[in-house]
Amino acid sequence: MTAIHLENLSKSFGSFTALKDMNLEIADGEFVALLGPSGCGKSTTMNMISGLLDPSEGSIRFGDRDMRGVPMGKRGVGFVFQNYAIFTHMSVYDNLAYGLKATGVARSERDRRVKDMAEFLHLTPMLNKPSAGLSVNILQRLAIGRSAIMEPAIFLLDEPLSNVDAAFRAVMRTELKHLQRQFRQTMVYVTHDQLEAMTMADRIAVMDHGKLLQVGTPIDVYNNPSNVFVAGFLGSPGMNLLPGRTIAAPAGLCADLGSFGISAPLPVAGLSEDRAIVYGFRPEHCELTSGEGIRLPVTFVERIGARTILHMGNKETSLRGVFDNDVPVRTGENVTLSIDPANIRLFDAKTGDALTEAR
Amino acid sequence: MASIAFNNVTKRFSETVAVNNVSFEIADSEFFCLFGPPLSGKSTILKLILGLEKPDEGEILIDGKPVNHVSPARRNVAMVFQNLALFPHMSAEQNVRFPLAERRMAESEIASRVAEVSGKLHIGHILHKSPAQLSGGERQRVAIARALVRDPVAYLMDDPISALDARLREETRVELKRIQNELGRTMVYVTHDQEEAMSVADRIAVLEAGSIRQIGAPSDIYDNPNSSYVAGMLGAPAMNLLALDAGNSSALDGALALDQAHVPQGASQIGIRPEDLIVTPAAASDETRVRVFEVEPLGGVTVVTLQTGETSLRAMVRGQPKIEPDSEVSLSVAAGQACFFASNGEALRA
Amino acid sequence: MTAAAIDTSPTPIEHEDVRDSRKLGFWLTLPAQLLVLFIAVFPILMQVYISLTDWSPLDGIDWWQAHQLWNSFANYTDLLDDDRFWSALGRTALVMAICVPCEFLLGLGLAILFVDNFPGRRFLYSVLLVPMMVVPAVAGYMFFMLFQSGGPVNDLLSFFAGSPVRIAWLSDPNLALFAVIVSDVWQWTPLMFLILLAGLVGVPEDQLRAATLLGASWTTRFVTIVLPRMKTIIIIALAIRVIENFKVFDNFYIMTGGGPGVATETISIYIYKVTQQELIWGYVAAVALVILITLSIVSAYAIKRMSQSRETSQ
Amino acid sequence: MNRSLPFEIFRYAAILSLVALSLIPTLWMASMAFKPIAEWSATGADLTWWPNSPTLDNFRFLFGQSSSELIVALDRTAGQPILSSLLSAVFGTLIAMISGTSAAYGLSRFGSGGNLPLALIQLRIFPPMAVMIPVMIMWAYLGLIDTWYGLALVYGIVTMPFAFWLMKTFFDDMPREIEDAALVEGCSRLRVFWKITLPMMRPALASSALFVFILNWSDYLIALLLTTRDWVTIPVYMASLSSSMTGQLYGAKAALGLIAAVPPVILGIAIQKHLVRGLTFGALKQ
Repeated sequence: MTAIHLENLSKSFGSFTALKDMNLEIADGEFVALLGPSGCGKSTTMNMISGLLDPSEGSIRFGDRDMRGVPMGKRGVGFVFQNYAIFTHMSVYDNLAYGLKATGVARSERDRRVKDMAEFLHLTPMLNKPSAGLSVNILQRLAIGRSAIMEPAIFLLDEPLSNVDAAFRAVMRTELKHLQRQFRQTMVYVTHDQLEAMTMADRIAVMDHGKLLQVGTPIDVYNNPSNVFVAGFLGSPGMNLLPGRTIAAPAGLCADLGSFGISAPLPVAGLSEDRAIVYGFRPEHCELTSGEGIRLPVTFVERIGARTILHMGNKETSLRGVFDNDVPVRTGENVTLSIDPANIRLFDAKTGDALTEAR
Repeated sequence: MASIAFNNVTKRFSETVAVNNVSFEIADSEFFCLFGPPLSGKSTILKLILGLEKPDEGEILIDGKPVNHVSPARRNVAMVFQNLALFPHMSAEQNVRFPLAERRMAESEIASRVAEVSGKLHIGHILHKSPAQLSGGERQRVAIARALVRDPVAYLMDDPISALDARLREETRVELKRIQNELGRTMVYVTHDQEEAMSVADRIAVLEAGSIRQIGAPSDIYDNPNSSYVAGMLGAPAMNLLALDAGNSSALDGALALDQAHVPQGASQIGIRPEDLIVTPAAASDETRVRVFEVEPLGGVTVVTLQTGETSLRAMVRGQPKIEPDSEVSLSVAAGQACFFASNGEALRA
Repeated sequence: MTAAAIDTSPTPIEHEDVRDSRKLGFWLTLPAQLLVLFIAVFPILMQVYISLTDWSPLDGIDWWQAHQLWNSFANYTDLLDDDRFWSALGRTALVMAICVPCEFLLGLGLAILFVDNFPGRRFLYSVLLVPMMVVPAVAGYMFFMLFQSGGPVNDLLSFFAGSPVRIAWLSDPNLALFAVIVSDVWQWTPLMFLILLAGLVGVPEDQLRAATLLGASWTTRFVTIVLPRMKTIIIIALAIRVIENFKVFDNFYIMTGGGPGVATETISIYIYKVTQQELIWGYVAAVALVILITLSIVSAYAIKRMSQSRETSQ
Repeated sequence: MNRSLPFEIFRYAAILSLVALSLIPTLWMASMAFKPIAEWSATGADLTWWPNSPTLDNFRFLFGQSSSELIVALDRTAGQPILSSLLSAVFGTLIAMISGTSAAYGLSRFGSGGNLPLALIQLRIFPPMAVMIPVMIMWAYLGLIDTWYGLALVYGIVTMPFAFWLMKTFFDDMPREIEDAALVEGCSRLRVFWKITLPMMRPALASSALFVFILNWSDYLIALLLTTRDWVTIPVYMASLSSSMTGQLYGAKAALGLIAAVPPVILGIAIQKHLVRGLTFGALKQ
C-alpha cells in the first residue's frame, strides 16, 4: 500500500502532446478517478503508471521508489482491463493462481492464498469451473482478485464498466466501491462517464486535451468547478452556461444576459463593469417563480420517472432545469426562473476560468 | 396517416417463440415505444410491421386494413435499422434517392423530394459524400432522410442512438422527438434504455420474452406498474422490492413501519421507489436501525445503499446530505407512495 | 406532401417472400452442384466400376464394356503385395514426417519474430511470402538447376568448405530425397508462417499484458497464454500441410521424375507413372480408390477442426 | 512492447538471413534467364552468379528467333503455351467464381445446397491423380483432350471450393440489414443480389478471383494429363524444352520460368491480406 507521486509528467508522440506537465499526489488507500472525454490523456497517464509507456518528461514515484526504467512486471501494479482480460481458457482457480505460479510461489502457499481470496470475494463455489461465460459481475471480482492476490502497490482500472449493460452498471459500481474500501487499496480509476467518477471516487482529477484542469472531492468539483469545461462536463444534464456582460444596476453589479434579461445581483464582489462573463447555474438549482427572474419559453418537457427536465430558451442558447415529476408545466408555456445567488457560478468568457474573487 | 394494430400476433423461429400472442393499437401520429431487455422480441415486432417477417398467427392492420399478405414495399412503412444499413457503395444522395428510384418515380419528383428532406435534416452539404466519409450523427440523419423521402405513413426506428456517447444521446433523443412532432407521422421506436423510453414516448409497451406486460403513458406506468417486473424495469436506481413481515404491519423485520390500513389483502411484497424512501439519522430512541452500506453522491442527488441481513435497498436523497457509510439510520416511507404486489408479482391496489 | 394511398390489395403471390427465397436458393446452388456431380460423383462411380476389371485403354473396347474383363477384387488383392505401391506410400509418409515439422518450426519461429511492429515489417512480410506464390513446377525447375553438380549449391558449399565440392545431388537416392524435401520446405514454409502469424496476432493483447503485469516472463506467457489460445489454428495449419504434402507431385516430378530409380517416387508420381507408362487403368483405379477412402477419413477430422475454429473466431 | 537492443539485432539477423536464403532460388533463375548460352552451364571456378554479359537472347529464342549460337530454332514457340495457360486459367477462374459465388450466396442467405459445403472441402482434399482417370476417359470421349476449354472446365471445378468458401465468409461478414433495407423498397431478392450485394462485394470478388487465378495458373499435373501437343501450358512445355544437340536449354527454360513466376507473385502480394482467409477456407480471418 503506497502513495503515488506524479511530478511534471508529460508524454508526446512525435508532434502530438498527449499529456502536458501533470502533477498529482494519490494518497495511500485513496480512490482517485481520472475523468475526461476520450483523447484527454487519462489512458496515457495510466499506461505510464503501469509501465507500458515511458514518460517523455517528469517522474513517477511509488512511495519513495522512482519508477524510471522499472519494467511492467516488476512494478507491483494490479490492473483491471476494459473487458477484464480473464484467461478464458483456464479455470477460475488457475486465473487467481496465475500470478503466484508465474513468480514461483510454493504450491501450498499458493493454494492457501487462492482459497482465502476466493472466500473473500464469494468465488469459492465456482473455483474449479472454467472462467469462460461467467456473468460480468463475477468477472469483475475475478479480475480484481487475480491482481489483489499479488498484494500490488497500486490498482489501475481502465473503464471496466464501459461495456456493461446500463441496468447492471449501478450494481457493479456499488460493489466495486465497497471492494475498494474493504481492500483499503490505492486505486486509480480511468473513465469518461462522469456518473461513475462522482459515485465512486474519493477524489476526481478532471482532464481535457492533455491538461489536468481540477482535482477535488466529487462534491467540491461538482459545486465549485474551476472552469467552464469542468462545469459543463459534470452533472447530467451539465451546468447551464449563459454568455453575458456585467452592468451596473441600482441593486448592485448584475449580468446582462441579452434576450434573457438582467440577472439578480452577482455574488462575486469587485468585478469591473461591462466585462464579458459566463453566467452558470446547475439545472437542479432552478426554481419556478411568479416574481423576478429570467423569463423564457419552454421548448420541451422530458418526464423521466422521478424527475422532469424542462428544456427552455431559444434557437442559439437552450437552458435546462430539473424539477420533481409533478411540475405543472406544458411545452410552449413561458416560465420565470429564479436562482439562489449562492448557486450562481461566474466564469471569465475568454479563459473560461472561474471568477471567485475580483480578478 | 396510419394507425397500426396487432391482434393476437405470434411469430416462432424454429422452436423459440419470438413474439407471443401480442395485441396493441397504435394511434395515428403517436410516438409509440417498444421497451424491454435485449432479445425480448422488440426488433421482431418491427420486422412484422414492416413485412420482412410474416406472422404465424394473428392479424396486422395498418389504418384498419389487414396487411398480412401485403409486400413490404406496398405497406409504405419505412424503417431506420439499428446499424443504419446505408448502402456503402452509394453516395448519401444515391442512398436517399434509392426508395424513389426503385418506385420508378419521375426524375423531377425525385429531385424535389430529396431536396426537401435533406433540407429538413440539414444534410444538403454532405449529399455527395459516401457513408464511410460521414460522422456518426451525419450517417444517422442520412438514414432518417432515406426513411422519410417516400413520405411513409409510419416509420420505425430500431434503437438508433444506443451507439452514441451519453451527452450526444441526451441531445439526439430531444432532436428525434422534435422531428416526429414536426412531421406528425406515426413512429414506432425500439429501445432498451428506460430513461430514453420515458423521455421520448407518448406511450410505452413494456415487453418481456416476446409478450407485452403493460402499455401506458410513461408517468402512468412509472407511478402504478401492474407487476413487479414492470416496476423493476422503469426508474434508475430501480424500485426496491421488499418482502412483507408476517401480519403485514412492517417490512425488513420491523425496520420499516407500515400503516396496516394501506396494505391490501394478499400482498406479499412492497415496492418503494428510492426517491420515496425517507432516510433520517438514527435517533437514540429508535430501536429498529439500518446500516448504511455505501453512499454515492451524484451532484444533484445522492444514492444511499442500505443493508439489513441479506436484503439491500437504495434511497435517493435530494442534494448532498451528510450521511457516512457504516452509520446507522432509520427508514420510513411517505404515505400512499408504495406499491404492493401479490406473490405472483401482480400489483394490488390499496 | 400527400401520403401515397396504401394499396393494400393482396399482391398475387402468397407469402411470395419465403417461397421466392427458397426457389432462388435452389437456382443459385444448382451450377455448383451440377459441376460437383459431373466431375466428382460420376467419375468416382465410374472408377469403382473400372477398378473391378482389368480394363486398359489399349484393349480397344470402350470403358462401359469393361465388364467383359471382370476380375472382381483381383486388383485390390494385387495391391496388397505391390511393394512399389507400399514403398511409395511409405516414402510419402517419410517426406511428410520431415517436411511438415520443419515448415511448422521455421514458420512459428518467423511468426514470433514478426509479432511486434518493427521498421520494414510490411516489406519483409511480403518478400517472405514470395516462394509460396511461385508456380510449383517452376520452383521444381529452380531447384533442379540449383542442385546440378556444377550448380550454385555446390559452389556455395565449396566457398564455405574451402575446397571444391562436386556432390551429385540428384543422382544419389538419399541426397535426391533431401533435395526435393528442401524444395518443398522452401516453397511451403511461408504458408505456415502466414497462418501462424495470423494466429499469434489474434491472441488478445490485453491478456498478454495482464500476464506481464502478474509477473510472467516471456516464455511463461508463451506457454500458458499464446500456445493454448492458438491450439485450433496450429491444428488447422498442420492439417492443411499434411493434406497438401500428401498430394505433392509437381516439383518432385520436375526435379527428379521420381528417380533416381524410385528414390523420390511419392504416391502421386507412382499413380501417374503407372497410368501413363503401364496403362493398366483397372488396377490404377483400385489404387486411387484406396487413397480416396483413407483421405476422406482424414478430411472429416480436418473439417471438424476447421468448423470448430470458425466458431471460436466468430 | 519495446524489446531490448540485443533482441532487435537477433531479430533482424534471423529475418534477413532467412529472406536471403528464400530469395536465392528465384534470383538464380532470374540471372540465368539473362545469361548468354556460353554462361549457361559454367561450373566450378567460372560459375557466375550474375551474367557477365546479360542478353535478351533467351527470350527472343523462346519466341521463334534462332539466336546465332543455337543451331536450330524451336519448331514450336512459347507463344501458344503462354496463351493456353492464360485462357485456361482465366476461364477456369470465371467458371469457379460464377458457380462458387452464387452457391456461396445461396448457402449464406437461404441455407440451401445441402451437403455441398462438405463435398467441396473433400473435393479439394483429394489428390488430383486419384480422380483423373475417369476424367481423362470422359474428356477423351467428349473430345476435350488437348483443348484449352477442356482444361478450363477442370480448373473451374477443382478451384470452385476456394471461390465458394472465400465468398461465403465475405457474405457472412456483410450485415443482413443492408439487404433488408433494399427489400423494403420493393427490390426482389434477385435484384437485391444484383444491385446491392454484388456491387458491395466488388473488392471481395476481385481478391477471390485473383486467388483462384493464381491456383489455376500454378497447375502442372492436370495440364500434363489433359494436354498433349497443341494446347500444352507453360509448365508442360517447359519440361519439353531441350534439344538433342545441347541437352538442357538452361537459359531458355529460366526465361520461360520467369515469365510463368512473375504474375502469381505480383497478384499474390496484391491480395496478401486475404490469403489467410482463402487458404484456411475462411476458418481464419486476418
